[in-house]
Amino acid sequence: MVDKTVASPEAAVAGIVDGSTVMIGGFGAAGQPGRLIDALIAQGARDLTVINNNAGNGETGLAALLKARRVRKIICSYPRQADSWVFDQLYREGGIELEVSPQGNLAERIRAAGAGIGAFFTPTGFGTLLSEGKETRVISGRPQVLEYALPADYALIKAHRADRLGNLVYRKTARNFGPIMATAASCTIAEVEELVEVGALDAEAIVTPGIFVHRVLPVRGRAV
Amino acid sequence: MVDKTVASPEAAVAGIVDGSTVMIGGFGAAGQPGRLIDALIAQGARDLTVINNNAGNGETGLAALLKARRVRKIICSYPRQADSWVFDQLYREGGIELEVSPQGNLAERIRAAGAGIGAFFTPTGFGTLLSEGKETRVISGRPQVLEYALPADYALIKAHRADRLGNLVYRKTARNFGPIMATAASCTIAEVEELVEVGALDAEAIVTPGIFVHRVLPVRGRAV
Amino acid sequence: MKRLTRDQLAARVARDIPDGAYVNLGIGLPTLIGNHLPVDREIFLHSENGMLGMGPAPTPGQEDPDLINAGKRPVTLLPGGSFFHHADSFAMMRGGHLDICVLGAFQVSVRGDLANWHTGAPDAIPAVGGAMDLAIGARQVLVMMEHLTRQGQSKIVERCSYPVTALECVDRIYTDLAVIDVVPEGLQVREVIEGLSLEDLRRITGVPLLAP
Amino acid sequence: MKRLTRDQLAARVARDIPDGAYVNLGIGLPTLIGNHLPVDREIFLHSENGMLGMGPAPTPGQEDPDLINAGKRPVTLLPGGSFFHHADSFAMMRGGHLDICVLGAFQVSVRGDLANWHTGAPDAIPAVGGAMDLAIGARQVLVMMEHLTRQGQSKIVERCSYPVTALECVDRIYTDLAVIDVVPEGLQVREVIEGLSLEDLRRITGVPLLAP
Repeated sequence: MVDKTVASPEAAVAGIVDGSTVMIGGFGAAGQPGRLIDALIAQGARDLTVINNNAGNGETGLAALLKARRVRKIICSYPRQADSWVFDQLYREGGIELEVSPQGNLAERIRAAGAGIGAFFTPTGFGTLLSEGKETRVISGRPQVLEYALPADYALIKAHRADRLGNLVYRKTARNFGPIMATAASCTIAEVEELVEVGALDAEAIVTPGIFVHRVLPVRGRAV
Repeated sequence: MVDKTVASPEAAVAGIVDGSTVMIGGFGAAGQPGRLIDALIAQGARDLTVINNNAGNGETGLAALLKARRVRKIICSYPRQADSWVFDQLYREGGIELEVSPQGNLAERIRAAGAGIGAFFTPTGFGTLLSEGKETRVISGRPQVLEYALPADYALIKAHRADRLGNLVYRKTARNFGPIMATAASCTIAEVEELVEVGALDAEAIVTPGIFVHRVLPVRGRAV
Repeated sequence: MKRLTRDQLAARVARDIPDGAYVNLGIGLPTLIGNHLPVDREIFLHSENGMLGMGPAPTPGQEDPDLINAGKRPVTLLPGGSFFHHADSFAMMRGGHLDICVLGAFQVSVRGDLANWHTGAPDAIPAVGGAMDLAIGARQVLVMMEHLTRQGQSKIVERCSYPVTALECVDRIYTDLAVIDVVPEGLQVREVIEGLSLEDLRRITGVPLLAP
Repeated sequence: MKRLTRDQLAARVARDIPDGAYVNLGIGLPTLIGNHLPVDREIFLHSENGMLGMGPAPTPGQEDPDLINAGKRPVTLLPGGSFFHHADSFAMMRGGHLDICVLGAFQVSVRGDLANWHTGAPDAIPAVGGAMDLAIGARQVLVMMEHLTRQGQSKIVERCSYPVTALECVDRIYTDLAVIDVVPEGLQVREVIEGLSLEDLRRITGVPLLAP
């Protein structure tokens, strides 16, 4: 019987090696997989490239991972926030590399990696600092920029409910990057609020089919 | 109050002019908007370019539209079927132009049109007859073909339930092309089995948000 | 002459948003517009983190950390609203489906170039979010800003000195002094606040303005 | 020597599909595999029209016209299955998420080129469906076909004479005579049916075959 649930946060993040590229879900705190990030900090992998919309808030979650100096480079759309002091300091002292991608390009590049699209042309960013040095071309009368797929070794995401097959549903705006990151990583690890029986999730409403999910860490439910 | 429902099939297809590009949802009969196609035949627009996965089955629906000689060109992935005799005859006598696109490229080109992506590179079709004359390039070690977005003037789709705002849910595999075609047309017209009150559809399970839908033709429910 | 207050400016923009419109209100000043939408119109607010049909802030104590807007503040969802993931949300923005977006700005050029994401200061940490996607994607891009910087310089300029967000994207500029359309011929004044003459507006703005 | 029947061939392929695999069975011959999947393994069938967790045909009278497979035949959905739209379904195929696809073929070349969509006849109506997406997208591409054409010619060829579906995509070939892997060195025989010698297989096939 297929069972993707894991018994502990340690088991969830086992095998993540130094130098990995790790997507971390969430938009601010909503959808941020706090337990998985804490487990990753404890696990010790370093020299990571992290893909997230932001660059950490306050001192917990992604910010704590940065503070532990495990992240060599961050790819995001909006690092600077009122409470991004951990990142800000690292950045100013040269302790982290930053790649800023317009938010829609970031999302689309992640989707492209999951969908087998090598690259795509988009009008977003044309004529700006963020497309400097990039290939451009006019398509249907609009100048567009070539952006490449952005895959990862691991995706750490948070969902609302899961079954043992890895099917996932999310909750409200905590959905954000979870469904696309799940498709773009070689190994997708989902922290979920509740584990339910197979068949309990509506086939019409499953957002992430189990094919995209490799490990499920339930906070509540059967496996806890 | 916003109300996208229309009172009749005639009203649903009003304004479709000769020469329009029309997406028609469905995979075979599942998800095919039969009432809208019949109304389009009655409406009389001709010289149409039709985008569908197939090229009609039997003598009804899309096949009837072809038989009425309203279609100048069809863009599809799989025209030839056991019961595609209407298309087959038209094609053999030179009465219709055919563009065959691999099914995944067709779907992705439709999505791209809805998502503001001008073109994308995909490995599908590389080295085959269907990529002859197309731009290619090796990305991440894989040869890929450049495919362009495929927009339309109208999309005729079928859904299961709708509200007056145009929010849609589908039923089982009848979902197929509906959600992506809805995003790719200037005017999306949905034939729906049931009209429900605003708020009756689960916000987590709405597949096509109302922003993509311009007219709703309910077969049952309030507006009938 | 009495400049519009921020709330007056928000109400002025809100007045132009028609019934049935799908609208994204950018972070910062444009968020205020949400408080001034005419109650007799059904207007659908999009939030780029993945929501259509966004409602007002919840009553205190009813905040849900999973239900936030693009500014990461607690909000609500109206009946008929829906949730979707980030790629779908940005497809909605980039694919030309939003009728209107309203953005704040540092500068707008006479051609409608927009600068609103980066001051260009050498020590600034770049952060763009969804600004570039909205600027190229919405059918109408409206800018809402103060006419002058704190130093009294016009934010409507011949050419943006700050790094641009997108080129030739702005359709209309609402400021505390005027409403100005970007048209092929240049900048076309539509309204000037009471007590300010067109000549005064021209002098303050410092770039050619076509008469209403 | 006794060639495998179609059902024996289907059972032979089924034996190699591991527990937990996500699998697409192409239209035609490969569909038979569904009847032979080991009952002690949980195998997830994908249907490109938009379904994961496809079950067997419904009992007569229980057919649902909205629940069909890629061959447009009525099917069922197993518990834990899900529905999705066509772009999501093909993203699943093209993004390398399927462990295995099994495709029929007109020809397979020694390099693993696949021809399965078009006979090349000048009057044929071209129709490709999802064959090219599966051929480039699945992690393992298995071909299931009769070894010889009705005219007795090998379908394993030096170079495809029919229009190809994809280049260098086939990992393993199952025929009614043998199981053959496509490896960097060429074609590597893994199994030959009882009563057929490797030399006979080589003679029938007409291209170099590496010994098991």
